Amino acid sequence: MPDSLPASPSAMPPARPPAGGAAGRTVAAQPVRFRGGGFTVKRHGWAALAAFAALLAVWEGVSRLGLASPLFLPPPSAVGRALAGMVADGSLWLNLKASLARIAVGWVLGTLGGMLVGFAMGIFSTARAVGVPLVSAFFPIPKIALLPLFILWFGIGEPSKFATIGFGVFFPTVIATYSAIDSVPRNLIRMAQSFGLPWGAILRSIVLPGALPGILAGFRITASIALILVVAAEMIGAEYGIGAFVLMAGNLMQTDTLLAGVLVLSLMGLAIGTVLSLLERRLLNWR
Amino acid sequence: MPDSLPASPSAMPPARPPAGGAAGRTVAAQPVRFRGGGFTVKRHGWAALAAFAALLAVWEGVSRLGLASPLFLPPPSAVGRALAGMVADGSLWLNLKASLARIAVGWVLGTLGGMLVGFAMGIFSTARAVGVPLVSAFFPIPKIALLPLFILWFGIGEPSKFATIGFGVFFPTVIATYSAIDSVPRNLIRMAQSFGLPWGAILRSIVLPGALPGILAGFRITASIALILVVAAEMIGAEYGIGAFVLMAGNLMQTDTLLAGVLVLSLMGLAIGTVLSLLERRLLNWR
Amino acid sequence: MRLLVSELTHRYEDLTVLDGIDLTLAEGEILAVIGPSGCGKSTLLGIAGGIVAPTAGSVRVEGAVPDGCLNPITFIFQDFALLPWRTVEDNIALVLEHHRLSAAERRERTETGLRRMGLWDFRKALPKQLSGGMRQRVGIARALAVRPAMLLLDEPLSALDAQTRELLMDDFLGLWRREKTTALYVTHNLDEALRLADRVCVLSRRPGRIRELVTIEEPRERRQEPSAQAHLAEVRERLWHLMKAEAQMADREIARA
Amino acid sequence: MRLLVSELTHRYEDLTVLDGIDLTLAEGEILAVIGPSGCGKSTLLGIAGGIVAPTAGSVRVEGAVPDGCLNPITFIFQDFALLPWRTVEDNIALVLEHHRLSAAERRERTETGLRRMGLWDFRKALPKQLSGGMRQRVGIARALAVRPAMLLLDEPLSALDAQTRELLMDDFLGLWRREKTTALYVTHNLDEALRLADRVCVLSRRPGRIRELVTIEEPRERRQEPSAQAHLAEVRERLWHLMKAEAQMADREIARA
Amino acid sequence: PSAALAQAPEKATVGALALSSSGPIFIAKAKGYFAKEGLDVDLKLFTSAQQVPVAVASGDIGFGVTGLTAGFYNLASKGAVTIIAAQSRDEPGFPLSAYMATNAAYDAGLKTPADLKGKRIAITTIGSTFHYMVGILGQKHGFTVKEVTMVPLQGVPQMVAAFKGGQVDAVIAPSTVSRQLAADGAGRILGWVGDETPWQLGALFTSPAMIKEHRPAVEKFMRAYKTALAEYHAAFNSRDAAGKPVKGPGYDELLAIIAEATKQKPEIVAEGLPYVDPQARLLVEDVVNQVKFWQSEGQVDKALDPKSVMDLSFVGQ
Ligand SMILES: Nc1ncnc2c1ncn2[C@@H]1O[C@H](COP(=O)(O)OP(=O)(O)OP(=O)(O)O)[C@@H](O)[C@H]1O
Ligand SMILES: Nc1ncnc2c1ncn2[C@@H]1O[C@H](COP(=O)(O)OP(=O)(O)OP(=O)(O)O)[C@@H](O)[C@H]1O
Ligand SMILES: [Mg+2]
Ligand SMILES: [Mg+2]
Repeated sequence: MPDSLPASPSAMPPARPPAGGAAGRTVAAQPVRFRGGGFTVKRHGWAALAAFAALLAVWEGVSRLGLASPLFLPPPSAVGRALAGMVADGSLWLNLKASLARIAVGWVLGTLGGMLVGFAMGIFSTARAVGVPLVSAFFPIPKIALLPLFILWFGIGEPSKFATIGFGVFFPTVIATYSAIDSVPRNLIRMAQSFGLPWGAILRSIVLPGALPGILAGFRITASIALILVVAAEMIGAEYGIGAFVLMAGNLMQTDTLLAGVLVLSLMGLAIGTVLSLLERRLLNWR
Repeated sequence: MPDSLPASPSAMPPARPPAGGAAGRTVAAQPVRFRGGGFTVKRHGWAALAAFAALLAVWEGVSRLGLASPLFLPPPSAVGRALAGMVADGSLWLNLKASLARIAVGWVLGTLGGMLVGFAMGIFSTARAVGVPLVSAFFPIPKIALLPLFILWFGIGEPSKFATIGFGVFFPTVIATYSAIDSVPRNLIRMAQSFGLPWGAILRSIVLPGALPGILAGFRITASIALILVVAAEMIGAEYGIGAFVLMAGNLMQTDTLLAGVLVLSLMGLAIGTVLSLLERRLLNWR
Repeated sequence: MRLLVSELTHRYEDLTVLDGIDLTLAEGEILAVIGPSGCGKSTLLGIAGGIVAPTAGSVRVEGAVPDGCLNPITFIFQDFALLPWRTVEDNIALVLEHHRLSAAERRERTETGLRRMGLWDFRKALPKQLSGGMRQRVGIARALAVRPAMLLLDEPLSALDAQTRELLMDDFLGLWRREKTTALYVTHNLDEALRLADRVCVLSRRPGRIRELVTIEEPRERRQEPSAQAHLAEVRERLWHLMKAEAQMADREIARA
Repeated sequence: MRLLVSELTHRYEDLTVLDGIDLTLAEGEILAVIGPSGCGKSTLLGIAGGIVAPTAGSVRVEGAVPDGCLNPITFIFQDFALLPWRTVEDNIALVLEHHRLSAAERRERTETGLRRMGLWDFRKALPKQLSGGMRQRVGIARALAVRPAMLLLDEPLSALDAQTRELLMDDFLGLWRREKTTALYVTHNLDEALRLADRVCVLSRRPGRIRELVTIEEPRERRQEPSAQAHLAEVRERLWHLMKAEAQMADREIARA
Repeated sequence: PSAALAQAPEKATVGALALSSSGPIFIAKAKGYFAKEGLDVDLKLFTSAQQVPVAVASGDIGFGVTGLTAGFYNLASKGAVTIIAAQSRDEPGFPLSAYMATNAAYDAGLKTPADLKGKRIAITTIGSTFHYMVGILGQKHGFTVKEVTMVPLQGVPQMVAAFKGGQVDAVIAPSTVSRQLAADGAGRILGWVGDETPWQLGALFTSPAMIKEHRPAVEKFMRAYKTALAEYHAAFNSRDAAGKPVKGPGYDELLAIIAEATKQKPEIVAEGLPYVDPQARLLVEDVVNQVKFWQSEGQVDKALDPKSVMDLSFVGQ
């Protein structure tokens, strides 16, 4: 073995590998070098807050220093003032209420429909064979493109808004549900069959709870989609609503108000995410 | 034991369970009843085609029978004629070309950025701690609400279209990537460390290929999102493009042309899905 | 209950896994089935339990069914097959739920199972909180709750470490001493077969055919005694001889992708 | 290579898993470590291999390193830890890639490993196409490719069925006969320890402390012979006695949620 | 219809945008002229002109008032909507929409509306009123819409953003927006559409089915609408010899109603009050020209007879 070998052979590979076939070496006692660690996720609670604070500071700074026109990028202080104004005159609550109702109804309808179809596709091969291509064909259809047709089909009232959000939520829910059912361990189903459990009981006691984690993960995505679509939905003759508010602020070129509305949407996203996390922790404590 | 017990005790549970404590019974030889099966996915290649055919037939029938006004729901034949017209005058190709280029560039940019950030969040705890809340805050912001700002920031040319699609693709890619990295088996990483593989090699040889299935699954979602966002993107001063075409048809209330455009988007979705399936089968044949 | 398997053949699509199996289990007998990986042992058990529909041949049962039996043929699984979202007692209750039992009867059956398997203190625990051995004890308690006439065990101990395996074998022996349930016991482990079975059925490599049925003369109760060791070593030698070549070849066979 | 463990203690957060371990492995010795589930065996091995940083105490090595050794302390894993997306030969090549070896040397090492483990015909196969036994053979071939001075084996056979286990034990014995590599062999299985080890270290239930170090007097080569059985049965009895109570208690301990 | 039925107020919904051009409708509603006719009229506000006729076509609303677009004529060609009266129009002396040039384009020689040929103009959408305004400007100055680059941006905010960012040379913007832009120094007003090319900007419309089945209700609606129109005209459309606005009778009261309905400050509203015909008469020639223009652009079915989109019996033209 060449003598260019390092003196430390412990857990450390030799820097220059051997080329020849000399005899082995002997090394003096030395500690084993640590080479593990990393690739795990540790929690840093403060980091998120720090990041938000830094982001706001930079944004405010850019505006204060006149690097960006207040029309193009109003400073967070202006956005904050606009938001405070919305709180003060009660319009925030009015708009929020209208949007929340639409999101809630649209999301629930889309989710129920999606879970129903998803369950059918998860359980029946024929439904699956029919459904998969239909879903991949209909999923990528942009809801905003269909707004004129939605008005014709569902009118200009709440139904068309529910439909916009509902259809947006429906397809991802279908996909999440049938994938979740695919991931229910087959051995549990075979076990239930071997104990003679009836089909309905298997569905209720095994397939449904087993698919729950996947379905809840889908909720995370569909909640974001519902928030995104509330703006599209409120393009159709809405008087109140965060989406309508944002659109109107845009029409009046009030960028600070616009961003205040966007901020509200973002906060709603964070709030829904938190609720889902709590729900997951409760419902999926068995994992 | 009550004598209401059925004569067949084999694999069948007694219909009326015992209430008392009489002695056990004896049954004559009988075959074991089959109680398995179901809850598996079989392929039915024909079903999808049949479903599409049935859908078209019902749709055409509804129109022919005058159950729906052609304004509300133009029959597939009218949509087909509109599509044929697009092919004949070359506008289909013109629009398709423009949109495909935007989708391709926007998707690639968003995906590269998202994977970069996603990898950082997958590997470094601090990046994860900072990134997760930022992503959940920014993800639900509707792109259409920000169109005026996008114009100010990126102009009305192609950059703003790339940005609209790119941002839409970015966040889901980030989430898919870091979740995929989380799912790389830790035992493989420990193995590599125990053989003294350097950090970069672990990333390249283990983390990247191990995360590939999750990242590819993310592509399926982001491809749909890119298709959906091409309409939003082409709201901004686009002369050609399927999205611009659909918007114009909607504005002009030409519902047959509108649906022809939507059909093209759908077919694009199916095509991209097929390509991704092929890619998965090639790249993930080891599963 | 007796099990009568005759002319049994099974194919998965074009892969024949069982070929002409003829087998009879006597009342109260424990038959161990050994054979190389992939030879169709689990399939055989699945057919006997009505979970897999055989391609050809028949499986029939006859004989005594114990008092209060809800599911005459009952499985115990290698991977325990516990619902991770149910507590220990609810996992046992699962198999009683769809039967019209009085609440008292249901409670009584669950409690008996829990106590017999030393699970009483863990009845509110979730499966994830239990060790492997405890989980299999839940599986056994669940099987006992339906008072089976015949047990089908598919490598019930092979997911456990060697020490827990030893402990659970004692549990099984105690169980059979009390219940005299007929059992079909699939295993890879010669030591398990030698400790528990009346007869050992050696299957050939896929397609599984019966190579030999070996009877262990020594009664189960005396197999731990020194005097029994000679006979057991001899049977072991014979079984290992039957197995080794097949096992080696099966191990080197590339699985169907 | 010798291994010198002294005053070793390890805690995960507030859970102490190893407490004051003192241990010396002689050159070429095979030391089996047995102990109840969760007593810290894998942790001990991880510390010895530099994968886990100990809370207190030290692990040192000294002595002979074989010719061409790239990774003196090398693991063989229970779950094989093969990259599923690489073929058999590329899995072996992985651990050679970051070393400056000539192409010929690299090919030679891979090929030697493949041939010795009877994997040559499967070199292009993916792990999913192999049986468990074949997979562990790939794991062994990979470990041999770096010409280790010491092997750390964490229950290398416990994911395999009993038959394959028997076959692989023969492979290990052949390996040690040729290489005389020092080895720390963690197992639950008394039979494995009795077949392979020079000494057996029995750990107590968590926090793991050394309860006893038992030397097996009979040389490894003669342990299959009838004359050795008496001594082995006696050692077995002693080890099982040390283990049983601890195993029972550990098995009934609810794992930390 | 029995006496009891006649007594119950008939229900009707009218769709409009929250703009001062819908002023007469707001006045008729606020001052109870509909109620006086025995109509219970609901007001439904929209954010885009395109949606109003669609809502009439879908039967969600009975009447609509808004700008005339190609989409409107397409719905008319399918027999879904019919114009029954005028709304506002672009008229000399009434600054509703301005041609604006960016400073850079102005410096490069874009000084009058006639210079727009060959320039990039931001509009909302293809088929919108802005598109037609470019069209009639071209008709006047001898260029076709092919000779300008129209940049559709879907909405006024995007148009303003593109204008400010210098992405386009010119924009046709509503008066409030254009004055704001000029005040900010972002560009220059080149002229007003009303001065350059007067045209019939908007109309009151309903569905043919409504006219056929509920003609008395339509007539009642028209009477109330005309009353409000006349009042609006008297208050806002008077000009002195110099062309300066003169406050007519009821000016402040009506201004307050419109400001309330559009949620804007009265001063802002006062600057952009459009001209309306007091008898609700249409510029029939211009409507015919609109249809022909859209037909020549290929955006409206060539088979559509321009006269068929109007039912002038209610305004007696
Ligand atoms: N549902 C199935 N579809 C197709 N092939 C199957 C199916 N189940 C099992 N097989 C194949 O049939 C063969 C026998 O399977 P089986 O599980 O009965 O073997 P086994 O003897 O229990 O093996 P092991 O000892 O590994 O448990 C195997 O090659 C397996 O791959
Ligand atoms: N990374 C970790 N973080 C926290 N606790 C850990 C970690 N790894 C192991 N533990 C805990 O430390 C204890 C000892 O673990 P270890 O894996 O060393 O035991 P073991 O003796 O190998 O057990 P087994 O026989 O089941 O393999 C267990 O209770 C385990 O839950
Ligand atoms: Mg099996
Ligand atoms: Mg371990």
